Amino acid sequence: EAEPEAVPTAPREPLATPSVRKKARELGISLYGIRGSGPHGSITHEDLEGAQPAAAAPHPLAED
Amino acid sequence: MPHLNMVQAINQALAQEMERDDRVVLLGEDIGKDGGVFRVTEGLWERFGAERVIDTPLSESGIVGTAIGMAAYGLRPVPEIQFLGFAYAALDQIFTHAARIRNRSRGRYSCPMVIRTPYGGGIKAPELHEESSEALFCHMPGIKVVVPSGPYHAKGLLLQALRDPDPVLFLEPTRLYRMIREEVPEGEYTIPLGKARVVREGKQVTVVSWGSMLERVLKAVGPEAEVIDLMTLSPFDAETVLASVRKTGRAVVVQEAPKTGGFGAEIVATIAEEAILYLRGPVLRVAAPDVTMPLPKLIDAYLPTMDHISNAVQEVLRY
Amino acid sequence: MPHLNMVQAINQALAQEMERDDRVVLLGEDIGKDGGVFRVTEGLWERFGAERVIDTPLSESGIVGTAIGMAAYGLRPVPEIQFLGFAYAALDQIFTHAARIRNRSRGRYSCPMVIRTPYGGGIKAPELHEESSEALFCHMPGIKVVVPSGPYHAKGLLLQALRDPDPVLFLEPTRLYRMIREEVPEGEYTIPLGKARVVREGKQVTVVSWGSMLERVLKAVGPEAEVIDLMTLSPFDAETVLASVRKTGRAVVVQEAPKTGGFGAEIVATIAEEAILYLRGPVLRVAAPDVTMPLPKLIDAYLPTMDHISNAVQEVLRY
Amino acid sequence: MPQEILATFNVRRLSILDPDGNVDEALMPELPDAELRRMYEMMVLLRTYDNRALALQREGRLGTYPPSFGQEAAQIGSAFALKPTDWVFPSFREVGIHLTLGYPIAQLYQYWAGDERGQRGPDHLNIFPFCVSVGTHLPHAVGAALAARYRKDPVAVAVFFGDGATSKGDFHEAFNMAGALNAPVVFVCQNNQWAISIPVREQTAAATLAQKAFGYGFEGIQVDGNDVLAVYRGVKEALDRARDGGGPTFVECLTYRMADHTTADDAARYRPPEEVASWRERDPLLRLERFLARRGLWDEAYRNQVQEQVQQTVDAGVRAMEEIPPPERSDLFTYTAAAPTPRQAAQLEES
Amino acid sequence: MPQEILATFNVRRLSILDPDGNVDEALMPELPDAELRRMYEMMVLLRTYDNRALALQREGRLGTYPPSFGQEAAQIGSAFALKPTDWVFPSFREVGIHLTLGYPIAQLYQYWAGDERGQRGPDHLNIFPFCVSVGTHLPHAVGAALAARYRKDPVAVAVFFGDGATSKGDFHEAFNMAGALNAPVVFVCQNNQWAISIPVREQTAAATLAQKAFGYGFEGIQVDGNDVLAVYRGVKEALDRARDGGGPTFVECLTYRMADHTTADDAARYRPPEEVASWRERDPLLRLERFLARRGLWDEAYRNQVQEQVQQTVDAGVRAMEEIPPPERSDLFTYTAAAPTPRQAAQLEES
Ligand SMILES: Cc1ncc(C[n+]2csc(CCOP(=O)(O)OP(=O)(O)O)c2C)c(N)n1
Ligand SMILES: Cc1ncc(C[n+]2csc(CCOP(=O)(O)OP(=O)(O)O)c2C)c(N)n1
Ligand SMILES: [Mg+2]
Ligand SMILES: [Mg+2]
Ligand SMILES: [Mg+2]
Repeated sequence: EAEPEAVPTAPREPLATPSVRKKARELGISLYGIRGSGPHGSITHEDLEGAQPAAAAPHPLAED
Repeated sequence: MPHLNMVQAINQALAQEMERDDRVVLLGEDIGKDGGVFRVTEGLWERFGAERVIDTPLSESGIVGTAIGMAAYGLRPVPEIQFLGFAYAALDQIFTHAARIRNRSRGRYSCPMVIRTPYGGGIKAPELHEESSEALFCHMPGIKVVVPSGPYHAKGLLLQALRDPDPVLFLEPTRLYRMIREEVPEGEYTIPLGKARVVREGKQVTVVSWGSMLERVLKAVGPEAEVIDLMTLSPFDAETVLASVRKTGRAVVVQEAPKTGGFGAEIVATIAEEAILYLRGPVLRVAAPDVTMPLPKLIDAYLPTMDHISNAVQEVLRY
Repeated sequence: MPHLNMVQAINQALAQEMERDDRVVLLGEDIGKDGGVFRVTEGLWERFGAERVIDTPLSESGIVGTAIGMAAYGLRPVPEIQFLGFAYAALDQIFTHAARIRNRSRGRYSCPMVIRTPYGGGIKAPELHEESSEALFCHMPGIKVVVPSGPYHAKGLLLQALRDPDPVLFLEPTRLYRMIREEVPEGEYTIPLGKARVVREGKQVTVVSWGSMLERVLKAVGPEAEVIDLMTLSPFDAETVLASVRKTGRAVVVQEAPKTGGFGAEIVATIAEEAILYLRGPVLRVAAPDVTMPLPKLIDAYLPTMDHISNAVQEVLRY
Repeated sequence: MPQEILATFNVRRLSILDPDGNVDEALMPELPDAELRRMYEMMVLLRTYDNRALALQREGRLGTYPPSFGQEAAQIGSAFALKPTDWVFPSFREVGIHLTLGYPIAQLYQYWAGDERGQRGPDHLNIFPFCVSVGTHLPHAVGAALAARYRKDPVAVAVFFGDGATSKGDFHEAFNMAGALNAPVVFVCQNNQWAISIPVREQTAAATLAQKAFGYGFEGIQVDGNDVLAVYRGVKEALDRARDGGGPTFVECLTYRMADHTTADDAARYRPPEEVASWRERDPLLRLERFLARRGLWDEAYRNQVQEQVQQTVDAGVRAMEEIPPPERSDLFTYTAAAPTPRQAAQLEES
Repeated sequence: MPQEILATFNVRRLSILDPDGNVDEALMPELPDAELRRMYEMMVLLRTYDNRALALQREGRLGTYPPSFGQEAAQIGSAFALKPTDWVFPSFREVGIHLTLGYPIAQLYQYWAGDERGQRGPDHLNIFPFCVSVGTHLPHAVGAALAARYRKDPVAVAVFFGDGATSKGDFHEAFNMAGALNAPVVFVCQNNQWAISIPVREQTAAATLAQKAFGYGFEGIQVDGNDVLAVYRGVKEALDRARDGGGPTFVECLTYRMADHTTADDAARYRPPEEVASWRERDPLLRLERFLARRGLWDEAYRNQVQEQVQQTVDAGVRAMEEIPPPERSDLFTYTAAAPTPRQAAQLEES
């Protein structure tokens, strides 16, 4: 079945589904630096559990 | 309650509604004396006469066009197209007229009719006898598309379609005609159009399907899956799908048609628009490949299988 | 390089290919002496004669069906349908035959032809003159669908389509016929089918569109948006779209057609299947509402506007 | 007999009124003087309506418009043959029918101004909306006719279309269905000899359109379409036969499109001015004037009076049209179906 | 002349060979004895092929099959009229044409067994794939005919279809296009009087199908479809005329479908056994046997020899068919287009 593309190069941006990104936003967690344990190295909901809120980064996507 | 197959359930719905409402007339190729090539209209010509069960010349566009005029005049015609693959000739009448007459006349005329046609693959029949092109109709405002997945729902949905004030395409999964028997109440009952049903509840993944694929889905998936039977494709019940996806966080859509541009795309797109923040993984489609539908020798290699379905479910469960 | 509008660019492509390849013949209603109701074939009847620029009876299905026979015999016919809204009558020929003859004959016969037709809204014309039903064709394996968004691409894509070994539906956005002038090389050049182009690079959101909507997109969005012109809808260039979405993490698809079941759904579904891990928020569609296309007085209230487009972009940028 | 003749068909042509205004009394239909004058008045109304439509279009107040110039007799004669209970399925170039039946002029202009609401005819008129997709409405007429018969209503159905429409598959399927099921329908072709730039001799190799009926097992007849009396008689006989259970008839009205196809067309590109000129002499209005004059029913004073009256009617129609407020965005959603879908309802709320 | 006759059309019927095997010598086509015998042999081959198809279907080795029983003369007579360079567009019930032209029997069975590869005919045969969608292939024949004329190839095109097909819009659009553009095409209708359960008298109100041609401005003729000589002559004259620039012709072969519509049908539900029996007496094969016997070209020994020979041919075809390996999943992807799309390529890789 349609397999999400293998990541071509090291991603500039952490891989995560929109629901993980949303939870991270809510928890104030930056996805950077979290090791993803999901498919294709993506960050899962479980991966967020141990992570600490990033005090300085109010919005994880602020780099854009 | 008698156990009926889908052919019998549809026949019963037609007979009951013809009894109840003399506006209902049937027309099509071989539906009269022959009783229809699948025997769906068997006995109706004898019972209601040639004025209400009209054997027509071989002309799909003419059949639908004639039905449109009947509907405008105040009847509730039920044109039969012998196989969906021959309805392509009637698309102009359906798109240009059936779907638009209410709007074009600003409500002065309307087009209450039910176009019935066998559809879908797996019956080992000649070319064009196994098409699954429901998506074409779902893009046209003004026409409803209904697909039953078993005898009980076939009867209730058809009775409702026959009472709908607007045109309905009623697609009868040919593979199921005699495959499934169910308890079907003898009396009248209707099932609302535009509503999906949760066939089986589950927590981890939503599997959306309709028609003949539903039977495969139910065999292929385990208790982790919430299985939804759309029943009406146009307008489809986005709320039921979205509510389920918001709960499970994962979705697989199973269609029999070729993948690209199929109705599954609309379901996935709706999820991506309206429930994306709940998604834990990709939304996958299980579908036929984007190739010309083959003849019987390759039909099993073409149609989505239980393996395809369970593989897709497993794949999204990885997330 | 001369500045041409799209009518002139298409006319030039036809003339050049007819000059180069005597298999190319045109057929359709009013394309000969009259030069076509939009003057797209102007001068070709005088130049190439009535045997190659054939004025036909008023019969869309017959025109396409005749072209299929010509193609099977070895010509490269270019049937014109006067407006896409009248192509519904030819859907049977297109779906049942043009798209399947190669497969049905296992390669013994093929159907290299280009069905040209004006399409899309905004020209204040009578009913059925402004349809945007490209999605219907994109679900049918075996036929390509090409939509240019300006004169330069119209010429290059049409020349390529005329050389394609299989049937191509070439949809000419009527609203653009005389709206845009571009530098168009006099000589031959082709633009490959099946490839999208990045019209404008951007980092924060991918906006996918085609045909006449592209013009509105380019006016509506700012430098944050990466704008993609699909050019070929079937087969569409998923890779270019996905690569962009993987970069931007956001996407909006803009189509002129009614939302439900439009081709935009396929784009969104593909993104949801294959790029979900990169998505920051919902993928939105900008589209016409799911209603019967209106007459001119309401066409502006029906077609997607620049406001709709920029609102959708702003909305996804919130994520 | 090895080379047998199985059947013979004759293509008949009916004409009653000659170009000089003389009638064949044997064929002259029974029409009181007042009706003859009303025919004339309606033909003048149609022409006046058309002229005003062209003017409005030039001023940008109407959209593309297809005038009926030259076809007045073919339309008005047909309309007079109808009973109020009959059903009518027009194409897009028979407003003469609408006018005769009393369809509001304001709504006709409204439609051609691009406003769908013009299509909602008065409830007492059994006239279907204009059909823009050429020839695709013919099966609807057959269906309505079968429905009327099923209901035992004493109704015939008339459907109008051009020469171009005879090439469409729908023409065939409708004709064949009507013949096979013996539907009470009359097919009336306004053969104005052109379908945009395609002359009827390129539209079909058949020398007459009337003969197309033979392939469906019913009668086809050509009438002089510029002769309002022949048209009336031909269509009336056919409608009577239909109401009496005699089945379908095809009436070809041979006439001529004296103007451009529409305001978006330039007929000078494809047809010789001599041809157009030759038909100007056969103007159906002139012919009827001559006839009425011979009967003592027409003189300059009467003509002026009619023209003034008709002008007022048309003026009033235009004024009424211009007073109609423009449609609202919400009108988009009202009639796609009897009830909106949830998604439509949501779309209505948006912007 | 107010009620003029504009034109008169006669529906002609051609028959040469009577049920007792006598011929009208004046109309007898020039055919050497060997050709007459080959006609017979082909008719026996077709019948034998059909019988075997039914047997194979019963055994589950073929899918739904539409036999030609009763239509042997109408098919073989037509096929003999063709030149090798002519193009043929069959429906789904003219395997007699295929057999006569030398289409491999194994591939015919292969197709009816549900294997698309049976449709790829030999390159030297200009025969189009079977067309299952009734009547929709007629325009293709017109297009090929126009292309042949454009190429100045001395080619005529023959297209075959049933009585039911005459009701389709495509029939009309193809006939009209052929007439208007004077295409070198011959329309051959196998009027076997039934379209599944619909008898031809319910299919159309026209008393003959031949007369449908008049509506398109060309000739239509009915031939006795159980008379192989009349069919041959009628179709050959039409093909010759087409090749000579004389335009299209419609040949109606009046015959009878002696069996069920297909193996999925039960004709006893809708037609009286007497009717079928009455046609059994008019069996085209018997008729040709009688004629050949009168000419001294047929006796029991010859018949037995033909039957044996044909049996072997069919047996060999069946064996060859059964030796063909089944198609592979990858075959799904080969011919949708000249080259696969990226998505198709990916789908081919999947499971
Ligand atoms: C199915 C269809 N094809 C093409 C057109 C474009 N078109 C509009 S009118 C017309 C010619 C119609 O000719 P005819 O039937 O003779 O009617 P007339 O315009 O002469 O009244 C054409 C080609 C259309 N409206 N519908
Ligand atoms: C367009 C279309 N409609 C319906 C069918 C189903 N069908 C198959 S054969 C047939 C009857 C065809 O009758 P006819 O043209 O007389 O050919 P015959 O079978 O008698 O050879 C029908 C209705 C079809 N194949 N194609
Ligand atoms: Mg005309
Ligand atoms: Mg038949
Ligand atoms: Mg049976």
